[in-house]
Amino acid sequence: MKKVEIITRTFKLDDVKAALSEIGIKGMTVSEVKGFGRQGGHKEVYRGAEYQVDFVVKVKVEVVVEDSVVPDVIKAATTAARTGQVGDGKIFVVPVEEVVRIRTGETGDAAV
Amino acid sequence: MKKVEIITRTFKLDDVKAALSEIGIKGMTVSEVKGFGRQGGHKEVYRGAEYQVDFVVKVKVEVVVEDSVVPDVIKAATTAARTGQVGDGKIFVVPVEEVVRIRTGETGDAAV
Amino acid sequence: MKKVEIITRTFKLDDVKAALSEIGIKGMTVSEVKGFGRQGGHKEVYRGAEYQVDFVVKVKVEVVVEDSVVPDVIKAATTAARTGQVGDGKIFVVPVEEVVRIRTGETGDAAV
Amino acid sequence: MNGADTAFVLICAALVMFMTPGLGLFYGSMVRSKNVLATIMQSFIIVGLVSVLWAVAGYTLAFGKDIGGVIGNLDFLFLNGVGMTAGPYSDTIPHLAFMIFQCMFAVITPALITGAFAERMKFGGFLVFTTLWLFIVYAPMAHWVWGKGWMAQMGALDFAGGAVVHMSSAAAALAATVVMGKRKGYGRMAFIPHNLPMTVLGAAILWFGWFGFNAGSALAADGFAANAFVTTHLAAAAAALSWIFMEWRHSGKPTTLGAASGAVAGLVAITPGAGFVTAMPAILIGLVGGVLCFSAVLLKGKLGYDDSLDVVGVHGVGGTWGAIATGLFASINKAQGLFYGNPSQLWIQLASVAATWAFCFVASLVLFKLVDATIGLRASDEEEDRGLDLSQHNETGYQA
Amino acid sequence: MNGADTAFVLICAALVMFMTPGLGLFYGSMVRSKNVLATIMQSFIIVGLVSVLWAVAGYTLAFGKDIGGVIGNLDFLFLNGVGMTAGPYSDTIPHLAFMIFQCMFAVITPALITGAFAERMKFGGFLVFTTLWLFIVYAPMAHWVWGKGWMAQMGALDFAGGAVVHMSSAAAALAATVVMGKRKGYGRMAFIPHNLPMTVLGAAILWFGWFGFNAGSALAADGFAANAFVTTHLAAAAAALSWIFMEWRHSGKPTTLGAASGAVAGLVAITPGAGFVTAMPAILIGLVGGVLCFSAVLLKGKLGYDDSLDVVGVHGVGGTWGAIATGLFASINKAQGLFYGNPSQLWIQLASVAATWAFCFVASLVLFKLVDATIGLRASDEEEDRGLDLSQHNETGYQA
Amino acid sequence: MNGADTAFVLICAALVMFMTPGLGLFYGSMVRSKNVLATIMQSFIIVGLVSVLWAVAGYTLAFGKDIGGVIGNLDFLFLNGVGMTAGPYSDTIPHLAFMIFQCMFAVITPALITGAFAERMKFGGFLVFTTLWLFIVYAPMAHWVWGKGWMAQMGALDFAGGAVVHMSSAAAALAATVVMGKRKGYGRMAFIPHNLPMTVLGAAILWFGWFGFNAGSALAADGFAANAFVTTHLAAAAAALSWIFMEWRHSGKPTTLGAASGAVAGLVAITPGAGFVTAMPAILIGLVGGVLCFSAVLLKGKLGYDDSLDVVGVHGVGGTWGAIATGLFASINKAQGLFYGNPSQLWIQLASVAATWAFCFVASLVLFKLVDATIGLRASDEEEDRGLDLSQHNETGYQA
Ligand SMILES: Nc1ncnc2c1ncn2[C@@H]1O[C@H](COP(=O)(O)OP(=O)(O)O)[C@@H](O)[C@H]1O
Ligand SMILES: Nc1ncnc2c1ncn2[C@@H]1O[C@H](COP(=O)(O)OP(=O)(O)O)[C@@H](O)[C@H]1O
Ligand SMILES: Nc1ncnc2c1ncn2[C@@H]1O[C@H](COP(=O)(O)OP(=O)(O)O)[C@@H](O)[C@H]1O
Repeated sequence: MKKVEIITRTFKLDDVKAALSEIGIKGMTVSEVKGFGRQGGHKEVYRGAEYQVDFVVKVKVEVVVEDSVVPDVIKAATTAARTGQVGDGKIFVVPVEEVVRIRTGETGDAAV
Repeated sequence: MKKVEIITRTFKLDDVKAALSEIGIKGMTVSEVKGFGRQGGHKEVYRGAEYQVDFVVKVKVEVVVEDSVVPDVIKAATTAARTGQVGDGKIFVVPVEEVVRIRTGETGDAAV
Repeated sequence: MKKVEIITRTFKLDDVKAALSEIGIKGMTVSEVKGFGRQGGHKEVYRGAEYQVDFVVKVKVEVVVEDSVVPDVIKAATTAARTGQVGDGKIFVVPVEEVVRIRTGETGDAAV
Repeated sequence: MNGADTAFVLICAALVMFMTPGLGLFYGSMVRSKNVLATIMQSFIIVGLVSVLWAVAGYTLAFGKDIGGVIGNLDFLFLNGVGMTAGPYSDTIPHLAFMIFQCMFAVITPALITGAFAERMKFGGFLVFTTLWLFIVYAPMAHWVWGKGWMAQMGALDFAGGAVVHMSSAAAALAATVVMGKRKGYGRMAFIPHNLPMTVLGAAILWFGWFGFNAGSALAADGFAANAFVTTHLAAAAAALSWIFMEWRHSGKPTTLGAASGAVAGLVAITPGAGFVTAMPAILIGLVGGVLCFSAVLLKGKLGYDDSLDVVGVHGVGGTWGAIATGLFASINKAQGLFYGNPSQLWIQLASVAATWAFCFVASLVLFKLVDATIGLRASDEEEDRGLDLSQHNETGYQA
Repeated sequence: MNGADTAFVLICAALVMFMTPGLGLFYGSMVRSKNVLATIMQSFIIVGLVSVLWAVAGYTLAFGKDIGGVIGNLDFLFLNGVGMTAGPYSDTIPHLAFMIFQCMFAVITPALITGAFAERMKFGGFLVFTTLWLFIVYAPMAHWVWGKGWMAQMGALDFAGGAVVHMSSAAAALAATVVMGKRKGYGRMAFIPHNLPMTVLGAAILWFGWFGFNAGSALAADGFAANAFVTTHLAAAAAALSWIFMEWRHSGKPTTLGAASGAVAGLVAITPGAGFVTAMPAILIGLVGGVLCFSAVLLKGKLGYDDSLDVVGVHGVGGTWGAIATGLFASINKAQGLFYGNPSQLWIQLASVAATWAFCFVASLVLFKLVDATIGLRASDEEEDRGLDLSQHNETGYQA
Repeated sequence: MNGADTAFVLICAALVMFMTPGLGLFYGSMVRSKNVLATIMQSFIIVGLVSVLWAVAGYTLAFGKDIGGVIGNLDFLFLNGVGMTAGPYSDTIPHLAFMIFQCMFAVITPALITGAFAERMKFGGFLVFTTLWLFIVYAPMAHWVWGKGWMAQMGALDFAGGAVVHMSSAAAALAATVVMGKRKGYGRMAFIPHNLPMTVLGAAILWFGWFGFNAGSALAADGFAANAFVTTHLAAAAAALSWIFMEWRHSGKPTTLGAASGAVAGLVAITPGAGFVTAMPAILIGLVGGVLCFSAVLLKGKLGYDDSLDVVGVHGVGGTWGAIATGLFASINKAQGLFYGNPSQLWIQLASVAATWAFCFVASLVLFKLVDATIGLRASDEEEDRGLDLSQHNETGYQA
């Protein structure tokens, strides 16, 4: 099992979710994050004091899937999230050694 | 070392924390997430416009522990978080290769 | 590739970011988390009812880097985040099997 | 007819109107965020519901010509005969101005009750209960005290609603906790206000509006009104102080929520006597009011009943203390209390307090049981878990 | 000169002033959080911009001596001759009081329009448009109706601004949606209010201020004002109820946003007739107003134009209904509607409605096109994505 | 005694009362969220604390019979002799109404200071300082200017508190920054307002209440009040505009915070002259006020002192400019400034400005040092890190 972490633009979340659903993904977990990268941030000004804010709001989607599905997930997410502009984000794949469904106690593939 | 990620209902957080404390866990890190899964979402209506909101608020608990403790953590968390209703959530186990305690620079088991 | 997760005090975020930038890190992802640990929490009182709040606000920085850079990242982050008081936080290193840059489709080292 | 009095009462009516949505914000801020809208909604829609009911029949039941000291007749049904010229309750303002000023009191009173059953009430049941309560509890109470009914006849003093507004709603609140039980997890989970800056805003709107409530009750822009304005302000100020000093002693630190709660407690406590006492007794009434209400709120924790937002502790205790204090300190015009040589006033006050609590509690209890048995009062467990905003209204308060 | 009337009108002017920032909060709460400040800012800065423009030239164009029924002359340029003694529009209040009361109406009217182009307007274009619109649309409209212009001469009834305030801004709103098009993602993404407690606060401030708006329009603290106060309150109350009952039927649950929207719809609907109808017709006007405005808002979804915050659905439909209803139900003093034996009033009302919509829509369309062609109206795609708070103002609304 | 004046002054007093919690929201919104309650609390509890102190002894020190131009005697101790009939300061309103109107000024003035030491003050030290400051700085200042003291005798013009309210609080603010030093991390970390919609709400409440502040200072509902109302509004409007135009030039974009800050700056600037100047000079005073205060706030960054929320930049600079402008533009009744042929008025104004700054700065400095040396002013480093909400009050502002 692998965990695929997709970090991308907030307004692409719906598209990514739809693309993943389409390839049969039944569950995922999403969190709001702030990213620092090549995209750069923005300036904010309060009563004349200027602040450079380096962090950009992003969304992180985590999907745990069987190993064999990983390439499909990457493909679907890449396609859905790409705008071609700097700041589209990253995908990271992390190994997962065990999965449990809390409700039933099922483990492994049956649990995702 | 392993990282056990427990994704479950928000109002179960206190119970999970208590269950983990009971088996000797001394630290954990919690974040607010939104989950998509079999549980389904809900409808919201604003001035007659209906929106299907697929994401449900969940909580993610991350605990890094020695390998040997993992089964206990899973058992404790499963028991504490289970309601038996769809949406109880998942547990994922991820390998951790190194741990450092920032304050002391200790590493490995001594650091958690 | 490894993912280094740094959990530390919120007001140390800027210092950690600066330290990582200094050693050539070009991207990272940050989230707000709540930590439970030795540091302990605080009391809150509302109309005479006292609540013990065990969770402390922390920040989690995730950086994916080549294996060889991991020690530098740990060193930089540890130095930047340390206050010496309980609650400075932890660093966890997790293996990453694949990295993709969504914008270009690049993978591996080229993608971070 | 007098322009100054008319201007004054109309503006005061606007101030009192502003209080009810302000109360919604005050209450809504203190629940968990998943219930913020449902809580605010109850106060807000009461402005709609009760105002219409008041115009249709409430006003005439309360202020129609007295029938046996018990209720008003139907002369003013549909505001028939309530016009632009002076009415029976004041020679100097239009009858319509008096009616609408009173309307705002009828609006806020049932809204006060909503604090007791916050976070667990079904919206439908709430609407039905409120409608019944207006006619069966509020209108008679208003009639007895201000509509020349039996309490007025026996000489009970209630300047701006210690009995009519605060004790009546608190008695209903107590009945609600009896009938509805505790919120899920009460005593085990943390019930922490989700937005305290909004609590302060709500309290500020209440304080601001209370000038209309109390000074406006003079129905004239004169020295009497100025005195009520001053006593109102000083009692609120004093109670904010005494509440936080109690907290300081009790748990080591004063709180913002305590200051806001104390101010409201002081405003409640001075309401029945605002026009009858002078400034220094008002400070005393406030100081004692803050201490008593704080203690009552603490006690709730021990008694274990779940009056979510302390309607009984603040409005019940504060209103009762205020009514008694009026019997002690009244000293203006014909109103004279114990300390000004008229012990009988104290007995009258005590009798009116007892009668108000007894009548309002029993009647409210019956109404709650009735609604519970028919369309239902309490949200289901699942609805309570999801939060009332979603389960009753398909909305959420805040979006990231 | 009369002190009571002066006190009343000055306080009412303060209440009306409070409405515009309140409108900013109301509107700002309903956009996505990345646009909250830009939306609030438009209302807030209008208080600054329009007030100064009004003092300089707006007032004299609207209320200077009539020139051919079309516009005021320049006698009052720079408030020349507008002083502490009574002016031509009232014998009982200082001319300055009348001027500043009217100023607050001139302020809120263009602020209402901002709901239509929320989340996509450039700040510079907005300032220029507003300036032009004040002089070219608002000042003439105010003159025609309240400045002894042709609509007044033909006998059109508009107590507090159904045409001058609500239809005019709604017609401009409609023009805005035509010229500016939809927000990015409209119809595909969710546009959900980000802070509904703030919506209720905004609606409460509007309701509170509207007493100044409508009752103050009597320009005297008398029975006429009391009547306008009562009709205002009851119509708002009734419309809040009818809106949520429509929702209940339509999608299964009543909403807090619906209650707030309904109250505003009722306030709009009663505005033209507040001083001409009595209480029971006011309730009816409110009930129908809530139903009509709710239906219009639903319809928008089907027609597919993007009036972000329903200026047309609420102010256009509500204002139009109110103007017609005035022709039906007017019954006070010389104002008599169809149901009181004067069918010609209805025709006059219909004519004034048609003329108002036609003039304001066309003139606004031309102004929007003009500004669009010169300095530009619409934020770039990238600016819209980042949010107007950052792109127009270098700020963000909330920090964790 | 006059009902209209009484109605007007009482409602104005209510408006001014509303300002202080409004100021709490305004200030609280601009700090980091971990300090929001502590900041709001300071303003809120001042309403409690100062009101009681005022009734007990503050009023008589300020408005008791003059002793040598320096202070009032103790005739009105415990409000003895302050009753429902007219007092020595106005024939047309109850003495109690005058007292409570003045009370609200005494309340807001020390609340203004809290902006300077926000995010680092201990609650206990704050209470003690405020108490001392009320009696030792505020009461004398009020006496000198409005209580027939030496500044009044020399003919200084201060309609509604340029010196008494704004310069005095700004001088204390300056003293605070000297004694207490900077916040931890000042200049290195970002200090960004955490809730700007609340800032606008706070500014709106201030603007709304300021009508009571300035127009109410006429103590009568007449043309004089209408003029003060108009000048107040126009100066605020003009300053909101000039502030954002300065920003636009300086950093490329106008901001919402700038509009709100500008409005407050304009309100401050017009306060001393509101009743003495006419509308067009008021616009000028506002325009210049916005520019000067914006520049002063910019300058702070360069001077490097940490006046957290710009009390000196806005109230100090704005109040001083307003006092001088009154000496230039006064033209109503006997008040005549330089441009109306009376250069000596300017000298009087300058003298009163210098005396106010000198006295208030030195006295405040001594009081801060005194409290610092005894019970302590500044929260510990650890308390400042955790935030004052938790460390001073055991509360947190917002829950998810
Ligand atoms: N090395 C990294 N580790 C973790 N997250 C990263 C890393 N590099 C980039 N990110 C995340 O990806 C986001 C996009 O990266 P950025 O460099 O701005 O553009 P792009 O993905 O187009 O190259 C960042 O905002 C950050 O959240
Ligand atoms: N494949 C997955 N990867 C990541 N998170 C998942 C996955 N499947 C489910 N989740 C998380 O678990 C939560 C519960 O899943 P759900 O299917 O609703 O019910 P259950 O856990 O009872 O089967 C989801 O809301 C989501 O946060
Ligand atoms: N075993 C663990 N797993 C995950 N997170 C942990 C663990 N132990 C500690 N943490 C995180 O590290 C933070 C700091 O830990 P704490 O024990 O308070 O102090 P220190 O890091 O100085 O030992 C905690 O708030 C929590 O977020």
